[in-house]
Amino acid sequence: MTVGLPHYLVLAAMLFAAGIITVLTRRHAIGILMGIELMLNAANLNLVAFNRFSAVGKLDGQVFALFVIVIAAAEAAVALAIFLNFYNNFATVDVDQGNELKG
Amino acid sequence: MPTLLTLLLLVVALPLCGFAILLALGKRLGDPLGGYVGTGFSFAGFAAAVAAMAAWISSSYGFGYGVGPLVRSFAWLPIGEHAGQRVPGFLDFTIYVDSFTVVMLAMVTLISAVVHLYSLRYLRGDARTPIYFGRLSLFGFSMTGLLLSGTLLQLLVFWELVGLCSYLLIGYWNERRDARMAATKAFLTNRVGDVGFIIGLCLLVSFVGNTTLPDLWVMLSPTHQTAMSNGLLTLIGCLLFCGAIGKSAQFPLHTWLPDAMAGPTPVSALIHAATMVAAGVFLLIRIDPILTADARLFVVVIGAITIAIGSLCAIAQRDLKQALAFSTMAQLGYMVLGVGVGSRDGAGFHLLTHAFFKALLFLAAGVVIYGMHHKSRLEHYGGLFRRMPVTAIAFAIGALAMSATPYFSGYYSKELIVAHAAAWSQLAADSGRSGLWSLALWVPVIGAYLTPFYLTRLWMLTFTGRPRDLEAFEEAHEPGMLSFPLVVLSGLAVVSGFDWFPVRSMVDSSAVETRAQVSALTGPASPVNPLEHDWPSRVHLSMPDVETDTAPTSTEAGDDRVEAGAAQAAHLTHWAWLAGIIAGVVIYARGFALTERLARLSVLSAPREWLRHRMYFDDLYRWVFVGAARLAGRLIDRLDRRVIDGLIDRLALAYAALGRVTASADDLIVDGVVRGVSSGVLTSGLGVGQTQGGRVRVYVASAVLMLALTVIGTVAWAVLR
Amino acid sequence: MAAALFYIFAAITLVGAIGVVMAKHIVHAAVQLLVALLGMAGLYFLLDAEFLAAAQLVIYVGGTLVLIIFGVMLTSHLGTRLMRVGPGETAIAVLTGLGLLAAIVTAIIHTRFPTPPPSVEPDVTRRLGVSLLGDYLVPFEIASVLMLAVMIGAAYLARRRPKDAA
Amino acid sequence: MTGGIVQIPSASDWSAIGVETTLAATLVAVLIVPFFARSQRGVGLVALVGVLAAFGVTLLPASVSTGHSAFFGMLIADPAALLWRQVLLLFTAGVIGIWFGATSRAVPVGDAPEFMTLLISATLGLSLMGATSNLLLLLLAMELASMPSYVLAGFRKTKRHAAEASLKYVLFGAVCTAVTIYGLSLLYGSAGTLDLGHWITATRGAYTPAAIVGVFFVLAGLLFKISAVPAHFWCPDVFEGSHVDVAAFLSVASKGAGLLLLARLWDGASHFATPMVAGMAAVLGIVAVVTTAVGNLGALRQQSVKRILAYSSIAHAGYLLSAMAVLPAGRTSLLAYLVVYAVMNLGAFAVLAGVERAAGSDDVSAFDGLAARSPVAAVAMAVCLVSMVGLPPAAGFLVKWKIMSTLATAGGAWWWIVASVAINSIISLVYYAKILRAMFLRPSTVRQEPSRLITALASVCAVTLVLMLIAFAPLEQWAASAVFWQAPVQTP
Amino acid sequence: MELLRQNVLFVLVFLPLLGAAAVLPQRTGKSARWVALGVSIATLLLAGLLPLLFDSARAGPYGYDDVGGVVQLVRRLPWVPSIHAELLLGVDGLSLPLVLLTTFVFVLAIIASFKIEKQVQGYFALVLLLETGVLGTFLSLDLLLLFVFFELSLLPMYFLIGIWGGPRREYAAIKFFVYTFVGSIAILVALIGIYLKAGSFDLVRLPALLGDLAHTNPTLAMTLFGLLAFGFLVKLPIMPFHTWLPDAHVEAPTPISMILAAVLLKLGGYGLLRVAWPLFPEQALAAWPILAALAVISILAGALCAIGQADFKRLVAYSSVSHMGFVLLGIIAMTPASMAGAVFMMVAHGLTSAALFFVVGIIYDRVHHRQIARMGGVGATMPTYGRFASLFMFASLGLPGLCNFIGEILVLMGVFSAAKTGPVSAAVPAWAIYTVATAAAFGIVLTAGYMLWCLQRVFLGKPKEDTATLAPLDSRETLVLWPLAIAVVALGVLPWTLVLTLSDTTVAALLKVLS
Repeated sequence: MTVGLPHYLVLAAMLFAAGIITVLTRRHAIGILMGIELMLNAANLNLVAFNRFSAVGKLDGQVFALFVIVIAAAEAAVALAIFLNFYNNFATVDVDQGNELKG
Repeated sequence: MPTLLTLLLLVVALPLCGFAILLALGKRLGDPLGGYVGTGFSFAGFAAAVAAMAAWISSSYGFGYGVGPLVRSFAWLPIGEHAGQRVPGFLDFTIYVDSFTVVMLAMVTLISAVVHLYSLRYLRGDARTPIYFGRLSLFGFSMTGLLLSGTLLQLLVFWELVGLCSYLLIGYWNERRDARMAATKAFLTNRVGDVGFIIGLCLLVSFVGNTTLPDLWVMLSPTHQTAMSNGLLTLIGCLLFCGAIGKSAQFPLHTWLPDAMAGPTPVSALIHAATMVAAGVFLLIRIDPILTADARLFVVVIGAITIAIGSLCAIAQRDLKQALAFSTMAQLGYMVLGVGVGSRDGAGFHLLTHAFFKALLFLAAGVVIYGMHHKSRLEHYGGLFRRMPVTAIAFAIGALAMSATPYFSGYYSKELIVAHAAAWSQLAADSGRSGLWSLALWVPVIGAYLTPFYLTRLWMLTFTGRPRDLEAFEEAHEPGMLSFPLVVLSGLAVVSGFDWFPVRSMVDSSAVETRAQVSALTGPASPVNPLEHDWPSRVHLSMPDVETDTAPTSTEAGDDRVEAGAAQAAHLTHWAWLAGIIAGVVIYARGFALTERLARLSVLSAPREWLRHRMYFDDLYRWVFVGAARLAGRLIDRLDRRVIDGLIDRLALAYAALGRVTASADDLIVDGVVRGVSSGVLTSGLGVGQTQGGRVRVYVASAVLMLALTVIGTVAWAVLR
Repeated sequence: MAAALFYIFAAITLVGAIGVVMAKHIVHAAVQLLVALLGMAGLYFLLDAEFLAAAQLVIYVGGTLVLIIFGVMLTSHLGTRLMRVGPGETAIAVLTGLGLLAAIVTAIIHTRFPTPPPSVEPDVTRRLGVSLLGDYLVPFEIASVLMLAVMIGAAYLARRRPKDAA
Repeated sequence: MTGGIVQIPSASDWSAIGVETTLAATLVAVLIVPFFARSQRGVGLVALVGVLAAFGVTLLPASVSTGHSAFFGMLIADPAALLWRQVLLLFTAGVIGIWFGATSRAVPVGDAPEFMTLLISATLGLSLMGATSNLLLLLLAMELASMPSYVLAGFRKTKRHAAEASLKYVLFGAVCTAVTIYGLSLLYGSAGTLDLGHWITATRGAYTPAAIVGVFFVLAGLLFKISAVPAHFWCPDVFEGSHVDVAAFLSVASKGAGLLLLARLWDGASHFATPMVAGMAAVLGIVAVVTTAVGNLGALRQQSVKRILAYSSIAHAGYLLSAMAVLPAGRTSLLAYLVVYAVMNLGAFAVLAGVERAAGSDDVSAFDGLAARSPVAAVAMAVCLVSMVGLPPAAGFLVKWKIMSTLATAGGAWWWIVASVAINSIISLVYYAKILRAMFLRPSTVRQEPSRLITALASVCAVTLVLMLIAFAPLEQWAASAVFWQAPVQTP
Repeated sequence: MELLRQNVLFVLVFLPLLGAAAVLPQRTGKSARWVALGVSIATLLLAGLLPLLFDSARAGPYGYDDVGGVVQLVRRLPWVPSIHAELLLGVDGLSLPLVLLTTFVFVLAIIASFKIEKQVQGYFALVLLLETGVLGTFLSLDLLLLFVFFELSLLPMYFLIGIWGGPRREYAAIKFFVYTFVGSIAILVALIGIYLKAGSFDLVRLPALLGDLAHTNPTLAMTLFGLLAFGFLVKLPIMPFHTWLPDAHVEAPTPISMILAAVLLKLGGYGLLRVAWPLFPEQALAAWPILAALAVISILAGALCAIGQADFKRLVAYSSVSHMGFVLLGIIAMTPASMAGAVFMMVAHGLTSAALFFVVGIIYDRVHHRQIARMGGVGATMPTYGRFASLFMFASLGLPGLCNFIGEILVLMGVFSAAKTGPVSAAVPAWAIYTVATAAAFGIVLTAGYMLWCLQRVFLGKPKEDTATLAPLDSRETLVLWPLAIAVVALGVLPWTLVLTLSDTTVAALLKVLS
């Protein structure tokens, strides 16, 4: 059996699931961010695989993936800055500690 | 004709002017002056009425005495003309004048004038006299307006207005609790009767679309095309009669009249003896043509019961005015019964004579009360003949007239009624009715025995014997200004029964005029005068369930019966009269002495208490109706506040609670569902005690969970499809 | 050969990913993430996306991951080990993840994606560059604005404020 | 379009991006100004001028287009995009006004340029969101809108609440973004194109399972921007934690952009009468109903006006989504409501900003006796709130009416949504009335009154609302004319 | 002249609004008062022109005057063209009496408000705004516009009760607001349904446009009618939707109570006559048993409730519930007399209830409570006042010669004749009509009961401690009482000339629509 599109897609889905689980099981803000990175990578894998197998001719998928990488970096930057700010105010990065706003 | 109409309108307008002036300037006019103004206007009204009467009798315009009534309609509330109302103009303003109206007008204005005059003295020194005379003038306006009314609606309007005046005048001394209670009671009791009147009126409007009197007579007669079933007509008749029950203090709405004596005595004389209370009878006479035999039976029963109650209670009253009030009730019962047994003329005649002698009695009683410093109980009186002879004689004349003493006015009128009652009961016997029907004769006859008895009692206890309250007796006096009206009325109480005096003749003539009017309305082309068989004649006999053409209701047969009845009645009432007077003299010759002794017999004390307490009707009504209304009011109010508002408030609470639960979508979904499911279901026991988790993570979890469920569901659906 | 490579890289990626999920220590997680990202880069090579593979290594591994580790170091002198959730929530999370995975996999299996004949075209990197300044000019510029905004924002937040200004 | 040659953008391409260009220039200007003048308000002024200039650009004839695509299908220039830009820019100008009136003096020295940079770059992203259906640009625009917003939410960085708000916002947002990107990748894969317009016309309403997953994932991201259930959780917390001007900005700009984007996509897709499309409509309807209910019920027990307005914005998202569900018929109502919603929210937030500045609290009790302190502001606030309830004499009544009548026209099960809107209006009355009561029925507790600028801004909003009721026709025509242009299907 | 005819209604409606705008910037309360008074008098004078411009003899169909219909002085301006909503004003015999009543009562209420000291400018601005809302409701012939004005009258009332009210004003204001808002929402939903089916908001043309809805979709028609009727019944109010009324009245300041009772309740009755009935006559017939039961319950239970009240103002408030039952009864009977009676009853009740609330206000100003039990003998300490009060109370209990009697008797006559003629007779068995009518007639006794009992306890007898020394009526109070007294008597004596001649042709036209 040759390795085709479904293989990549399933692998991406697994990564995505891993990302989701990571997000949902972490209280550490940066841990959550890592989960998000996993999800983004899953998307990227999809994009590249689709570009390779089902949308040949143009490089849309790869360009998209490139931008996603950029976005991921940007997001990480913003998120980390915010975590840092949170840490400055709460002295922790446990997101569960941020529960003063509610209702 | 213009003169006549002008005069009639003047009769109505003059008191209104008096009222307006007194209302506007009363305070400035002050005590005697305001009274003079009111009296002046009332005398002017009387003059106009007399002039109108003269004009009427000599009229030659196609209406007038013995010719026909004067009917004038003006559009007042032409509702629904554009909507194609079936009978247009059903809410017209109509003036209907026949001889009866004219003589009533004269009577009312006369007594009103006399009472005004009397009141000037009676109320001297009261700072509020302008108000009093203003209210009296308003009454004069309302009563005369009532008499001129040509439609039942208009009648109702003035009917209520006289009720208002009655309320205002009974409650004139409103600082007295009994006075203001009596006023309210009078108005409310009347309103109960009026509801019947109004319903009847509305039914009439609903079925024939008209309330104008002559039109009604025509339309409701059996041959007319809008004829209604007998049952419905009976119902309408009874309902309209309900109004009269209230206004004329008939059983069961009679309780207000004795209480109404809390008002000033001249007021009692004018309103609660002579005029307003008779308005019920006036109404009955007006609707007499449309009363069916069954309705008449109802009227007879009510009248008879009232005669019995009034006469019996009058015996036991210790208050002069109250006793007279019950006697008024009884006499009104006679009139009502008279209409019932078919003696429209007798009723009208008795109404007029009664007005004179009853006003006389009240005014005489007023002199006594005034002379005795407003003590009205018989215990304080005795031997007053010496102090106030004119009054005593006037009272005696009034009493004799009322007792149906031959050659006094009451004799003629009451005799007429009793004669018809005898004829009616004979008719009942002929058609195989039970003996109970003869009570229609026996009750008036027994009443005719009781009337002289209690009047003698009153006269004896007041004017003879030795004074029981010496202190008051010493100061007792009779001012001349109060005596003058007594003299006038005494004369009328005697003469008004005679044939040459324009009372009986006027009443009789009104029947002829009415007939002429009905003929005119149905038109000469009409083959049959709808009222031909039985009306109008002096005799109007009918019996429930008896076919009109077989029963002896034709004029001749009826006349025969009445002739026979009159003989029988004369026979009975003469003895009753004699027996009553003798019993009165014997029992009360020595004041209360004999009655006190008799009362010790327990057999007699119980009925005496029963009668003295007016047969406990008042207490019954207070318990049942007033109590019930207040209780219901309180209950419904509570219902309103507790239940309905409570429901609303509770809804609001539930709403808020719902808000609280759902508002915290976070709490519910997050801590409830997620944590609840996780800790409760999956790892039972762990979650609850755990430290409260953070929120944003759970937000994410909830959102992802919902998304996941949706996606899983949809994919499953899409794939399976 | 390609299949074998795929499975190797896939295994590396998955191991890294699962490592990230399971890691107890945040730094361990970061290391596992690095493994996963490296595996990904390998997969990109397999998919003829050499430039992307390089970008993955440079930007992701060299930039983002370093940033993350900086973050960890800046904030984690407190306890970092115990920041996990309770077993109940973990179960929910795992179930959610696996449920989603099942749904996605089912969807993928039941989907017939367009399969044009594969054509390997050369010059991927060059063509990428051209399209970034051609078709994708606007996104490219927008991305630059985004970077600017992010830079300013992140700098603003991370900057220490003078005491008196608070 | 082979990859070999770099194509040169034409003039019409540039006209499609005029607003964004202007905003970018403003961005630069804002960054440069501090070098010349260290005035906080100067920076604000520059930003305001820039935003207004961008609005001016929208009024140029060149900006008006019946619909064309630009930059190789990346952008769409059509009346709807223009309408959105105009609303957005005016609204942003209003937000800057709020900033002037309530925030500028409190901003620490040197922070204004950052604030304005972030605000304008977010505006740029939001503006683009309304003008694209390309998956990539769509994503970038969303991110450009989101990331500055994350920072803006925590802009008062020494405040614990602000830090918490931005943390929550960024985490929630990042997860949603990740989900969205994954969804976008699936969409890309299922038709091999990045242009969603093409994608929709190519699929013709029949979606593969993978595409369905993708659609839902993308929808999740859009619902996050719209703050609709289930992605609404962030909204109240972030509003409360961030400053009023930011909250105001998020309430309309962010939400509106999401709505417009969703409307653009859904408008194309809803033309096809397939079970899938019907199911999508049903999903949107359910989301709308639940969102409305959650928003209104959530607001009931709040004491913070900011939170009330946050929940109310969720509720309004629900109303808007109700109209969204019945696209294409609901387009006019949706856009008209969006316009009115922008005005009334701006007015309400302006007064809130003024009150919070004066009283130091956003609690309902801070509004006590506002009518006595500043009758004009109170009346303006009242008009805005009444408009939010959907009562005359404000335009909120007519636009809510339009939504309800549109739904009713659709008939059938949509009547349930009419009922939902009606019932929710009743519920919403309770919490709006709470503010009204505080303003008018309670004695005043503080002395200070909102600044003139705030009062003026709120009054302008109130007057506009009343005028829009009286002269509803122009508004309606504007909304009706704002059609979504659809690229013609290209044969491959 | 033509200019006047074209614009008079718009000017009339918006004149108070302009007045409100003029009142707000006044520097002193005093000038605000006089400006408000001036504006309201100007409005009254302008409204006084209407009977001159209005051709009451024109007997045409229920349509616009350009085709000879009864609706006159019509002016239409475009508003929301896409849904055919217009700024459409016009006047006919239903609205004209109510417009006259409104302008009249507002002048008196503003005079009565001269004592208000708190936030005077705002108060008078709101009162004038309210007047615009009410006049707009009465004069709008576009359903949507009518609804807008209907709602517009809601908010000022909320504030007027809530800011200037008594101790529990917040509760009362919010109760009033929420209650009537729920009703409004019902109306709004109905509005949508009507528009969808008819494609128009033109009230005069809607009956024709909706024509066969009753047959094509009876469920929808019934639902729409139910929603409309509910909305207006709450406003009327009819038991069991009435509980906002006593609270609102008790807490509202005197002039606001006057307006509330005299004018705002009429919005409900007017809505029924103008909207619910013409649009859905068949549904109205189908709902007859329920509506009739509600009307009778309102009449009787309202009166009984009034008997049970210890608070003077609550008593008067409940009397309103009872009287509004007569209005509903008159409307549902659908005969010329009953409809005329309902219209007249609205006007008459407007006068008597305004007067009675003012009477309550006068005594409240002096003794600072409203407990009947602690009053007594007021007639002796304030004779003129006592006389006025008695007049109004007798008017309220339906004494002939005063205005309420005409309304009650016409309604009763109309209901009885409904058993024989008109659409109701065909749909409802006669015994049911007679039962309802008879039960309603007994309301007259109960009305007399509570009014007289109250009169007796408050005005008669010896003065009690609280009422022993009272300041006599001042000139301002007399100025309010006299016009009301004159109107109460005049309408009782000349009901046709003053009111019903205006409404008769319209009622006739409306009845053609209904049957």
